[in-house]
Amino acid sequence: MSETHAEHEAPRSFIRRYIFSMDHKVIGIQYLLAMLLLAVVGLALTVVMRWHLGIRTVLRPETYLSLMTMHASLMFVVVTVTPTSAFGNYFLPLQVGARDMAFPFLNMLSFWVALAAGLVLLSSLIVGAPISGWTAYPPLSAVGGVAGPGLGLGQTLWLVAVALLCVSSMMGALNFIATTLNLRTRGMSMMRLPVSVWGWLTAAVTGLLVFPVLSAGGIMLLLDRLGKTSFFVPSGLYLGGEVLPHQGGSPLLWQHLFWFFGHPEVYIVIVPSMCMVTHIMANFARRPIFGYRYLVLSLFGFVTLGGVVWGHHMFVSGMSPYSGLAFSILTLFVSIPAAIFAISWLMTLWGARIQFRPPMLYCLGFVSLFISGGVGGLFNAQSSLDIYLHDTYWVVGHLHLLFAMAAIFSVFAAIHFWFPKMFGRMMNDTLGTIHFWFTLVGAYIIFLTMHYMGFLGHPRRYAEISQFDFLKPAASAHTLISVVALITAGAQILFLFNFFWSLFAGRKAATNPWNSTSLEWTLPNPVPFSNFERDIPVVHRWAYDFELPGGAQDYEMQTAPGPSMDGQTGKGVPTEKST
Amino acid sequence: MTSEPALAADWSGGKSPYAVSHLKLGMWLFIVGDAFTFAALFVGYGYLRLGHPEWPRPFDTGSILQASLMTFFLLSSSATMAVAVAKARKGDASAAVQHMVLTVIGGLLFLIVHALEWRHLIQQGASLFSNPWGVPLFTGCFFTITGMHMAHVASGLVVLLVIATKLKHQHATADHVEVAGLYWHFVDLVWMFIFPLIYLLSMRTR
Amino acid sequence: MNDSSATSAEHSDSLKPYMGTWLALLALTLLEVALGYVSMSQELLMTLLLCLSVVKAALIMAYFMHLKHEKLTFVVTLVASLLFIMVALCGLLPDGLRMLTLGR
Amino acid sequence: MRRAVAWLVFWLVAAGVVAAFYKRVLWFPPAVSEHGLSMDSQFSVSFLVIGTLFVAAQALFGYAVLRGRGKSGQPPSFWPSNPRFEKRLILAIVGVFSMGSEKAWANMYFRKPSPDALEIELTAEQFAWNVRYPGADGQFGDTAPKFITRANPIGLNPSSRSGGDDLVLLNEVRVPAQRRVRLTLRSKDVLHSFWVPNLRLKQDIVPGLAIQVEFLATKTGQFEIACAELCGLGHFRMKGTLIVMEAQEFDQWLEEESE
Repeated sequence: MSETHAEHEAPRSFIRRYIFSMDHKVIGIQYLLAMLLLAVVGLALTVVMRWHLGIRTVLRPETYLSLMTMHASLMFVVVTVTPTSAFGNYFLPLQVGARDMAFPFLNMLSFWVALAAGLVLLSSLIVGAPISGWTAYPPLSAVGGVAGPGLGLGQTLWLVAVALLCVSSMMGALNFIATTLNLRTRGMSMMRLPVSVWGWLTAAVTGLLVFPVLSAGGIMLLLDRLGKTSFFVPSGLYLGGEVLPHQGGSPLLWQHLFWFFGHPEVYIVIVPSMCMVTHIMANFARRPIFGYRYLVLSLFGFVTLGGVVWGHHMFVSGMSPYSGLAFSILTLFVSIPAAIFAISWLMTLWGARIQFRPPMLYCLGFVSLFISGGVGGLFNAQSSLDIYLHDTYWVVGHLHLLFAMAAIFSVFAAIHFWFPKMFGRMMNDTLGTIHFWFTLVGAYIIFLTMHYMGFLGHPRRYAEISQFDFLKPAASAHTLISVVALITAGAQILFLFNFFWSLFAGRKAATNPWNSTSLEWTLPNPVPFSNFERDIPVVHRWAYDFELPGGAQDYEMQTAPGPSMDGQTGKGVPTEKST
Repeated sequence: MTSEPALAADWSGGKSPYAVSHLKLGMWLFIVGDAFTFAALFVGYGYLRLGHPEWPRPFDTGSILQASLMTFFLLSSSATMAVAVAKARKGDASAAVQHMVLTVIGGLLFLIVHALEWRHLIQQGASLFSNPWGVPLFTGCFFTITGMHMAHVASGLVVLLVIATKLKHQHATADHVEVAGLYWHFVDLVWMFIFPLIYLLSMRTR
Repeated sequence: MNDSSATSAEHSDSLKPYMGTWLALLALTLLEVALGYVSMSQELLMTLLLCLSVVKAALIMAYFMHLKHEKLTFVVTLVASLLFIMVALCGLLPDGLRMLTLGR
Repeated sequence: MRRAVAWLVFWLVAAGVVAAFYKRVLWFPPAVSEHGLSMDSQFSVSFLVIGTLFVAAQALFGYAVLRGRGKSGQPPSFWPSNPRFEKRLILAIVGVFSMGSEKAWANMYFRKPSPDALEIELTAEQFAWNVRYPGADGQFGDTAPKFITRANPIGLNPSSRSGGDDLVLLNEVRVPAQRRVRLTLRSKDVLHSFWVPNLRLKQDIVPGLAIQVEFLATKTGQFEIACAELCGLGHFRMKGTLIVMEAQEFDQWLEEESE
């Protein structure tokens, strides 16, 4: 245990304290700020692309494809990392009652490697970004510049960034798991963990299982590019006026390895998002979470199902149709853990006295988007229907509703909710509410319209639609999307303004402004270097003892002794269940 | 079997539910992750080999003997490492260091024989993208998987040397030795799959 | 973590298990090499070799890596996750055959 | 009052959207293939079930949110959830979907190749479709990448015996109506995807594999072929035309072209 926090003093120098810090709280904020920056870049790319698609054709096709690739890759880094790394880093040790992560040095390394991944990605924008999309399907991505612009150095840099992200995520994942398992304070049994901790743990476990597979694929793709091996490149390709020397590989192998990672990746993003939302929602509904144990079980369901459904991204890829059949049926079963979460949210809200503060609004928006995106998945999951929907704008709309918008809503909720603890000040409610409505309505208009464009059969990744008659009806839809997207993107300035303004001029926050229950709210603002100044508190209950009968206040902190409704004494659900 | 209350008590916080330090837990998690990288490489190899029934089988008895010798070195180094861990646990630092040095020697011998074998193959015309025996992917897979493994062996040697030096100057504990040992055994374990799947299945016998 | 070192120390008094494991691993390796020279179908050979390798891996994990002395829950967690991913990964193998049936 | 109006608007919009789909006002381009019709009916069933689920979930959720408002001081009353009912509901939905959908899937992919199908080979390249008919002998000549030139885009072996009468067209696939057509899909360079919305047919074209798909066009007309898998900078303009002709007309055309 030579590396734990308690043994070293708070560093004095500015650099050790705020730049190369091993303090999980500083690292969490570093993650948050770095990812906000990357997200702004990614959003700026969207603005350019939407301007091009819906308002005036300004880009060359290859430029459009590079921007699209970079948008997806950047956002992919951001959304992968933010829910878990930013908030998990800051609040997981606090919520389990630890003085720091299990491996503070690894934690610091993980951040800097992730930042390096982001910067390498950005640098590929400078040398000419790849046009192969974020999935980087070979042969396009494997044979070098002969296949198109940006596929030389740009694609190599892209792969380096992915490799760095793998390394960073691996380090982060094992840190999170070790911390959650080993560093819980006394009384913090697994069934008393805040759901948010469960979410981060699940994301870490999933990451540990699948990132290595991506790195194996990445190594093979890099060797195909640099060492002229042929893992993913078949014989006899004719490109650029000559026959390529590669022999015997299979492009499908990359797709398999990629999606073996790529699908669980979606859960790495959305599961901690769902769990943070559950945690925050209970706080503003002032209600115990409904069916805590079922939620935990369904998290196991997400991990296991996540590992066996990757093929639903490949129904028309030329994969064996028997595999397609199996993947389709397995995929439909994902609706079960998802439905458990939805039912839990519904039950938690049912009859609750909801406090409509911005964190709660974002949570409600999340649930609505989650349901909309989720039911859309029931179409894609049916292999025969996916023949039509695959690689159309339907998929773009579907993935953005869930993977992008819902996830980003959970990040908004988390920022508003934890801002007082992270920065000691409150964010502005009015600005938050206005931003919420703009973003929610914008998201729905944009991405539901994209679903409609999917019905038209509009393939994704088209730089222009003027070539095809069947895409004529999509032109006005594109314009609508672009206008709304520009407005919605503009509305994000409200959020950024709110964030940075509140950082310096927001109302000073109390220790526990939301009357919340988990351990981080027992700590003063700012949180001291070793988190808990004296002894680490002992935990006596779960984090959701709201509305306790006969109490003076409507909640009990986890540190308060006394009867509880938690998993130790009851069944994780309040006893007055049947009325 | 542990009864349920006892099991629940292990998980109730304030201690490690698995009764392992987080250093050890972290190393095990890393090993599990790294095992998946190799698993994916192996599955990729199997996938490509399935599609090429005419996969080359160039390893003659000389090569197999060489590879067996490499296996012997690696297995023996693993055994000495296990002893080193046991010695370190008993507080016998100098014996532990001695066995770690033996382990390093075993690893070095493995690397040297392996490098000689690579040189031999390269002299015969094998490269990442072509070889004289047929399907070019054969050497692609061979060099990628064994190269990855060699990189692991090499980094393991560095780790062992660092820990041994630290142990000698009493900057490292038995825990560090044990964790370094776990990594070394894992490297050995991967070879237990490389040897049959890459070498023995590509033997020139029939 | 102190109690874990205590439990390991109890079991590390004798070096015999390590020697035994080492000899067993060498013997299994010899068996594998010998199998390589027996004439049989490639599939059967692969199955046999894989089985032997799994036994060897289990020996290394149990004795060299001390899993035998760890708590059962720990062993189950590790082995289950290893098995799960490896079995799941095999789901992509059928497409290797597509290269055979649909290749040109 | 405001709440009532909000509810009314919500239900009207929801009902309108569902009705629009059900009545096929908002719908896909018209289907012109045999399997396309069964796919459309599976879409209808899915829209009905999933649409209901969607509206019900959003409405329940909205109701739960609005109901709690302003009733401070009241103890929570729990709506008794019935896990068994919910589990059965989900399993039933999963069952219905997988059965219906997999039946359509099996009809497409697990059927025996029909012996009298018209053979056409489609070789995709950046960014065009090369279409080949086997000619009078009914056999394709062999090809190899080394023979590819501008005049010989698919690399037809000049010394191939059965290749002499092969008919190679650019970006134009002509097929007869009411006769099964077997497409062999190949690629010269990178991944492409054969996508005809009206046919309800999309199949990725993987270099190194010769993937076959069958379809039966039911209506004559001209339909666009698009590429649905990112294949490079010209992906958006990789356009072909599928021309479905009356069988007689088709035979006549083929004969004329072959001469």
